[in-house]
Amino acid sequence: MQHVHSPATGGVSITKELTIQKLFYDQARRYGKGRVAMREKEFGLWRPITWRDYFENVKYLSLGLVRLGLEPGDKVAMIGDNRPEGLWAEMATLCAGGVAVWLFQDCLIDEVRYILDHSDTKFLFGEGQEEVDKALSILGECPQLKKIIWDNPKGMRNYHQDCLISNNALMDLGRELEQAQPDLFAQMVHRGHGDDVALLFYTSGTTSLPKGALLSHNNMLTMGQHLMSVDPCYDTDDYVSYLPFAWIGEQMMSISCGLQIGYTINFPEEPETAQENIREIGPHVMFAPPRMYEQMTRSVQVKHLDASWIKRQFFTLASKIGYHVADLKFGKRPVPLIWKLLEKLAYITVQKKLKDHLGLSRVRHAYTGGAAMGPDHFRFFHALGVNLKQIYGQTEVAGISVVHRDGDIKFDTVGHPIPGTEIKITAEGEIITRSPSVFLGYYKNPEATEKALVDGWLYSDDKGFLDEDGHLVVFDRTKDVFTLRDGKPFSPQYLETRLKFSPTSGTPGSSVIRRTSFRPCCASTTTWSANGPMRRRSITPVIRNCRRNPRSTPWWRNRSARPTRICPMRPRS
Amino acid sequence: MGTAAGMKQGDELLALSDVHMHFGKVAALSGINLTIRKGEIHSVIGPNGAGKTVMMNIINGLYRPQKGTIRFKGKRINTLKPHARAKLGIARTFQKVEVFGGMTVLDNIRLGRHVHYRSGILSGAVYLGRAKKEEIEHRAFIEEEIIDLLEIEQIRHKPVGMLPYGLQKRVELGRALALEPELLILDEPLAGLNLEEVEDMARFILDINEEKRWRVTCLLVEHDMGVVMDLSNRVFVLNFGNMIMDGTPEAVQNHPEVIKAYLGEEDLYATRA
Amino acid sequence: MSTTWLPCGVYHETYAQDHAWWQTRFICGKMVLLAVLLFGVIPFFADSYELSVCNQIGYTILGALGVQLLIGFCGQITLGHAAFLAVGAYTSTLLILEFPWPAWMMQWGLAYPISIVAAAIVAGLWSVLFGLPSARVKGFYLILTTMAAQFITVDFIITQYISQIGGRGQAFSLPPGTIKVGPWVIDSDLKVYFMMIVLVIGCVTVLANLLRSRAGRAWVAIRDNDVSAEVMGINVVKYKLLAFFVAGFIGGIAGAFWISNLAAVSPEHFPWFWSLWLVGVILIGGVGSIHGAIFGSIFMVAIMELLQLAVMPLADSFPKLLMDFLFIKEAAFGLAICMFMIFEPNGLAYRWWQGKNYFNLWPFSY
Amino acid sequence: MELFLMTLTTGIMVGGIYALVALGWVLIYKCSGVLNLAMGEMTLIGAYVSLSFYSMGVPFLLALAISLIIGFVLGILTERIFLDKLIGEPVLTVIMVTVGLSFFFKGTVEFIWGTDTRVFTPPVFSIEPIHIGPLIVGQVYLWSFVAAIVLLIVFVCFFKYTRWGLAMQATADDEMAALSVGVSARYVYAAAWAIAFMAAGVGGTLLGNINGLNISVSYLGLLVLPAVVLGGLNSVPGAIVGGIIIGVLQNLCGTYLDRYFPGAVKEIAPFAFMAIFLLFKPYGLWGWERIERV
Amino acid sequence: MSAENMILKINNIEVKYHEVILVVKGVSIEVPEGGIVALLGANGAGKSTTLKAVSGLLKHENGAVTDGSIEFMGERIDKLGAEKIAKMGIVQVIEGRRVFEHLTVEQNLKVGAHMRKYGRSIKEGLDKVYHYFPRLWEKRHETAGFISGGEQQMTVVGRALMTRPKLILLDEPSMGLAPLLIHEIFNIIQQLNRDEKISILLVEQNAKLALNVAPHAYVMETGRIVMDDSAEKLRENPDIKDFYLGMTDFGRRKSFREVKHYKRRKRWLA
Repeated sequence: MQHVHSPATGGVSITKELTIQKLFYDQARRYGKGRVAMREKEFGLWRPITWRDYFENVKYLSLGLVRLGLEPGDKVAMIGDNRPEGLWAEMATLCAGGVAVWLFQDCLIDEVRYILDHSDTKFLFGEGQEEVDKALSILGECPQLKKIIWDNPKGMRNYHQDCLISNNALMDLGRELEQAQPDLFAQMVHRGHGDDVALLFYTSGTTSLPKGALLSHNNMLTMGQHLMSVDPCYDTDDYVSYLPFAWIGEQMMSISCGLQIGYTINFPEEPETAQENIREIGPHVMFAPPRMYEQMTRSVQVKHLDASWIKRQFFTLASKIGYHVADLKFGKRPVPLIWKLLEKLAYITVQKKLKDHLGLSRVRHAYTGGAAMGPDHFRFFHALGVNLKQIYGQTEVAGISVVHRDGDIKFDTVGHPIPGTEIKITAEGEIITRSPSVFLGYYKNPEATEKALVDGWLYSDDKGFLDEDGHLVVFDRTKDVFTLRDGKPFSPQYLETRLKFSPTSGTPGSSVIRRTSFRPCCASTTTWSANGPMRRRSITPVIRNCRRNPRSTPWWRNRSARPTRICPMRPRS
Repeated sequence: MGTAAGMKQGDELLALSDVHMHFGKVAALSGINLTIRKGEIHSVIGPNGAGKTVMMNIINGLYRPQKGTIRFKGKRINTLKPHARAKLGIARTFQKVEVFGGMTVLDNIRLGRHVHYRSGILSGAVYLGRAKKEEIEHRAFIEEEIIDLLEIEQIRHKPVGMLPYGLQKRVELGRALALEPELLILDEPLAGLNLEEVEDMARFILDINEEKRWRVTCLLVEHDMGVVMDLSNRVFVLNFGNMIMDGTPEAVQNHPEVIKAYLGEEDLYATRA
Repeated sequence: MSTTWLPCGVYHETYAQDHAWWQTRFICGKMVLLAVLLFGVIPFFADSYELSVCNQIGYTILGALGVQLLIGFCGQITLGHAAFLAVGAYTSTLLILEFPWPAWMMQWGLAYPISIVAAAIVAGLWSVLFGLPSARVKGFYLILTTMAAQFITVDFIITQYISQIGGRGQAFSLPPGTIKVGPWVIDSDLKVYFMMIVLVIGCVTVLANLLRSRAGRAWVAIRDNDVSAEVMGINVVKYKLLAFFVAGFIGGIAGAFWISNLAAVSPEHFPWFWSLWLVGVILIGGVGSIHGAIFGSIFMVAIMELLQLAVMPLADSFPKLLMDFLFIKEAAFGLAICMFMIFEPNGLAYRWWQGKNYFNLWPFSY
Repeated sequence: MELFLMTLTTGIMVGGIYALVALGWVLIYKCSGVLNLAMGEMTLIGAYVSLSFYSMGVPFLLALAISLIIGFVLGILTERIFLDKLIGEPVLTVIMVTVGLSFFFKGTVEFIWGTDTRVFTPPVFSIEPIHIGPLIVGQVYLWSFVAAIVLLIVFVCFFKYTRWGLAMQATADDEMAALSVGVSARYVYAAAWAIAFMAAGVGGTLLGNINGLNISVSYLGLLVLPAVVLGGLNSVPGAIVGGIIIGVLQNLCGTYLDRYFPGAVKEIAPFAFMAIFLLFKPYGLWGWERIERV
Repeated sequence: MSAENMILKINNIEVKYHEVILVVKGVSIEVPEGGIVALLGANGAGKSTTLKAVSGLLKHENGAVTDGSIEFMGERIDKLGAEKIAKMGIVQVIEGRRVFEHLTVEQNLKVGAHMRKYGRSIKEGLDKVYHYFPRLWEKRHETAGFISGGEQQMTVVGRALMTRPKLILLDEPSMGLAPLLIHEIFNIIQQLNRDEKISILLVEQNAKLALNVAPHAYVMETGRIVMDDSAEKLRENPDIKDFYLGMTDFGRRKSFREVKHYKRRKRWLA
């Protein structure tokens, strides 16, 4: 049995007494009016929200919830896009001693019903009409649900049900309560304990029903602290929050790390504009699923092919230099002076601008996780000078447990465990973890808890091994690993990931199947790893238009088969 | 904003009485009476060439009727030029989009606010103080009230001429709204749109009619019967310069003459939905 | 305005930032460099001939700005802009020569500056007079009324009547020392140059500001679609006349400025050809952009000077063919314009924009 | 009174020549929407060509015919080389090309034929005037007028009754729609330029016969503008009427107004008159109005 | 559909405007001889561009087919000029009722017959048009710019008919027309298809209408074909129902009053 243990490193003192809301209270007091806590792109501007605004909003929402009858330990659910209001609601819940439950924005109605019912949710924060409609339609089946709070007034003018209340009205209630009891908020914030449940996180169940993981304040905070001790961030940094809050990775960045460090969290205008908005901000820290990085590389490749000759030559040369230097670094070999100069040249002529286009020009650490990523994509970003790292984690450890270290990146591994985390591989090859961030258990599901938590070790249900350098290699979900006739384990996904960058496949994780007709189609057959944010895409065949004339050139040589940006502009006569 | 004091829901906002209009010998309108009440969506339907557009042009002043009076908020406006009527609070969109193709979406909408700008040419020339402040105020209004309502965030800086037709229509609506009109004339806002865009447009029309912020009275000319019947409070049927009837959507749908002249027996083609 | 390409990490938190002209440090740096070039490098390193070429360019820019405003931004095609330059020049000249200036004003050098303002206003009003038909007349028909402005103003009123004032015959000569701004007598190319730079920057700024405010948008709206502009509450006639006024105003400044460069003012300085030339300038520079007026002026003046340079040595060796070379020059010029229009119909400003995009999009093409 | 009648007749007859050139102008405008500012130079070329051949001893009619053929070829060449590539470009650009063309033609003409005034020697038309009733009309004038009238009839018939005539009008109206039903816009434009060049050649030759030929004949190209605008840019009869009115106006002003406003009244009058006229009829006499079915 | 009797074959074309703006990408469409094929899709999806690529009008707008080929009755036409293509028997009815405004209705129709010598055949052509569109007979001497929208649409279709086409490309014939007129025009279109054996490629926003007349339809989104099937099958497709036909899951029509402020999620674009 291999065994790695990293001692916890000191830093921000996180005691068992500290809760997220206490930290929030202190940070908001510390930064006050002078610093921007978050920005939302709204009305064409990056509207700044200072820590003071953040604090006030949370305070009134929180008091409003109390006024509506929230008791410590009650569950409050949130559903909606990434907006400051979502984070406020979550924080308000915690401040009032409640437990926050996040739902995916595109949850199907049955799933919403199951989660709201199972978690005994008392209040639901829905963003707008769509969420309110969903909630209203299941109101009768979730007896615990008392109030639905909405925020976006679009289309809400004809809703007059008693169970509905707007965000603003809720805050007004809060203000009234503050008038009556000015000290209540501070008292509320200071009463919790670090081991109290903060979040109830539902992990996906493609086959079974979702399980609700209970995460304590301490889980979250230690998680953030340990990650930051590996890759420090600063309170002047920018971060863009656009992945669903119902995904633990986003919670980790926005709450665990964001709150501790106090960096600015930026929210895109619309989900569709996220990519563009990221470019505008140019974040210092980034966390995205491999899909997004893969999309970036693909779009770069396509654009490169469509560029003019001179531009192509520059790009080719620069990427050759970049790849060479990156390979030297991967191999931990010294970079000769001449290559350093060339690298500089490549940076000035191409990479600087290219990073700017991708919104990566300020990025210090870029993480990818949730699914495996093809090594070629990995190399691509390093060749560009982007410090991309693989991470491994799951909801049950409140985020991540393993990450690459600077200058020690092997792209088929996920790196070393973060401080405070122990990783072991069982005899069966299963990865197990022990750390202060390991969750408390599954809500109302002792059997599952028993299976997952044994002696403080979390059984991940993932197969993997540690390589000669102590790097963790994740193979696949246990159920997806087949055994070949000679007894060797075989993972289709593992293979597929390594094929991803092959030029013959058009879409990520896709395989080309020839249908009976002449038209080959690409259909995605991958199932995203369970913790991935995009799980909802699973299995649905995605039809991409790869039509072509069967008699023309082989399609991989046919330029038109390449995905290309379709310009929406159309000159009209 | 431009609301006349004392106007309540249901008061007469615009009235055409006995309006005659002819071009040469061709009579386009012969004695039209129409009353639009505040807060209503009043639709005008009729075959092509029935004079609907002429009627719209008369209301906003592009044509002057030979006979009859037009009253807006109780005031006779026959002699006012279109831009003066715009100032009174009549805005419109056109059948074929008439946007300013070379300008960006934002500038198009800014232009709709023209009558609300106060700065003169001199302060514009130095662009300090008033002009600058005003630009910022109006920008905030446009972003908060119009771009947000019409969901055109992604295209605000694009030149309108480059946009697809459906979005151009939306921009045109935004431009008309920026005027903060009391009466909004929508001349075939749905023509050439696909169902998705029609749904959006219907939603916007309802929003601006019902939202407390707007409460704009709409005069809707449209061939899409599904939308007309669903949205309108009243429907006015015009046939070659004459009114067939003016009544509720249900009454219009069952009126034999309307069916004969306009709707046709089969509903098959009447609406896209 | 806010449609400029911004590098990653530059974002706006207020509309004021979003409306600003120069939004990145890079652009500000460029502007500083330009200022250094204009005020620090050119005036001290250029010789008299080069400065006079610069002045010619500046004059063309001032003239072309008005044409650009009318044609490029307001859609009112004008082929008679030289008339307003002439009105400006003559107003200024007449004021300086004929007006009983108090001695102290002369001494303080106020006569010329005041006459420039007066010239601008008179030219503006004169322009409005000929803009009046635009209330009814549109498109090509308007070309004719603007042409009428040219012929009536220059060929008739100025040639036949104005020029007779004071019994000077065809030309007003300007004695040395009459053109005086404050303490400086404008008597060298260098001084003209500085005056030109100040005026050009001033006019460009004013026009650019107008274009991003209420009036400018109304003009563009009229250009793009006058019916819907009217329906949106724009008093179309008023704004058209305003455009004519501003165009005439800047034209008047141009004319009044140009007399500082002349020994005598005569109608030959403002022929119809000059009106056409100005339209050519904005077409070659790019219609509908202030850059266009500037690039076009530089390009056109440069082309003419180059043709001159090319012809002169030839004329030396073939003195008999001197006349013919003039004709060849004319034909070549015409051909050059044709070719330019055919191969570069969007003008230099478009190229400029494309060039910027080329680097902004580097290393891609979109 | 006699003076008036004389002036009037001369005006009408000179107007005939203007009308001819105006016809060519209208043709180009009608078909391709090009506002041709090189018309004067085109006139000049036609006139010089026929003059050259005539001076070489070629009979006048033959010289005219040769000039027509050369005009035809030049017209097609001009269209092919310069204007074909500009289809779909903004009108102003196209106008500017014609301005460039006018410089080019002018420079070329001056280079080939010089700037001195040249006359048709021996005179083609007898200087002996013809007496029609009380009026005395120069033969040149009369022939010009006749030529103008004949061409007018030809043009009107062409537009009304031939498929190419219809196609030309259709192209002017909506080029895209015309293309979609198989009208070749290229042929239409080329034909228009060829015909215009020819008409200008005839006009120039006739005018050269009156006062001799020099570069100032190209001023005719400008005078054509008030004429066509008066008629309404795209109306063939309008061009004729406009041309004649301008001719008359010019002569009347020259005779009666010159003593009150000495100087260039004759040159200015057409433009001043037009500017005022347009205020009342913004689309000329028979111009196509913008059909606004808003 | 077998390959033999296809009158029009669009093979994997790519269309660019001004050499840079890519509008249509990898589009293949086939129209059987004597058939009606509909092309559905959102605004700006590139439907009109596809039609213009076929009729050759694209070149006129600075556009070009940069890849793939278009075959009409076995001959490649993607490099030909518009008038050559028209001569071969393809006529496009451009969207927006583009009549020659200043000509009379009859002159409009005559321009349609431009490719023929004048004479009897024109007379026959006119008679045929007046037979299908009796209303045009009444208006034949009126200036086309002043007749009503419906009559203009008829004029345009009639003008197309005058070219004696084998294939008509119809671009949004129902746009802005009254219900009764739409009915009339579509009846005539079907009649033309039936009686004159004219093949039709129809671009239409009104999907219900299009699927009623066309047995086969293609769906286009952002420059690509995302679906193609028979009309019946398309009518059953839940996405088509939702996005193009406006039906609820129960087959009822949605009321426009109840359109929600939801975010749209298109399954086929996922």
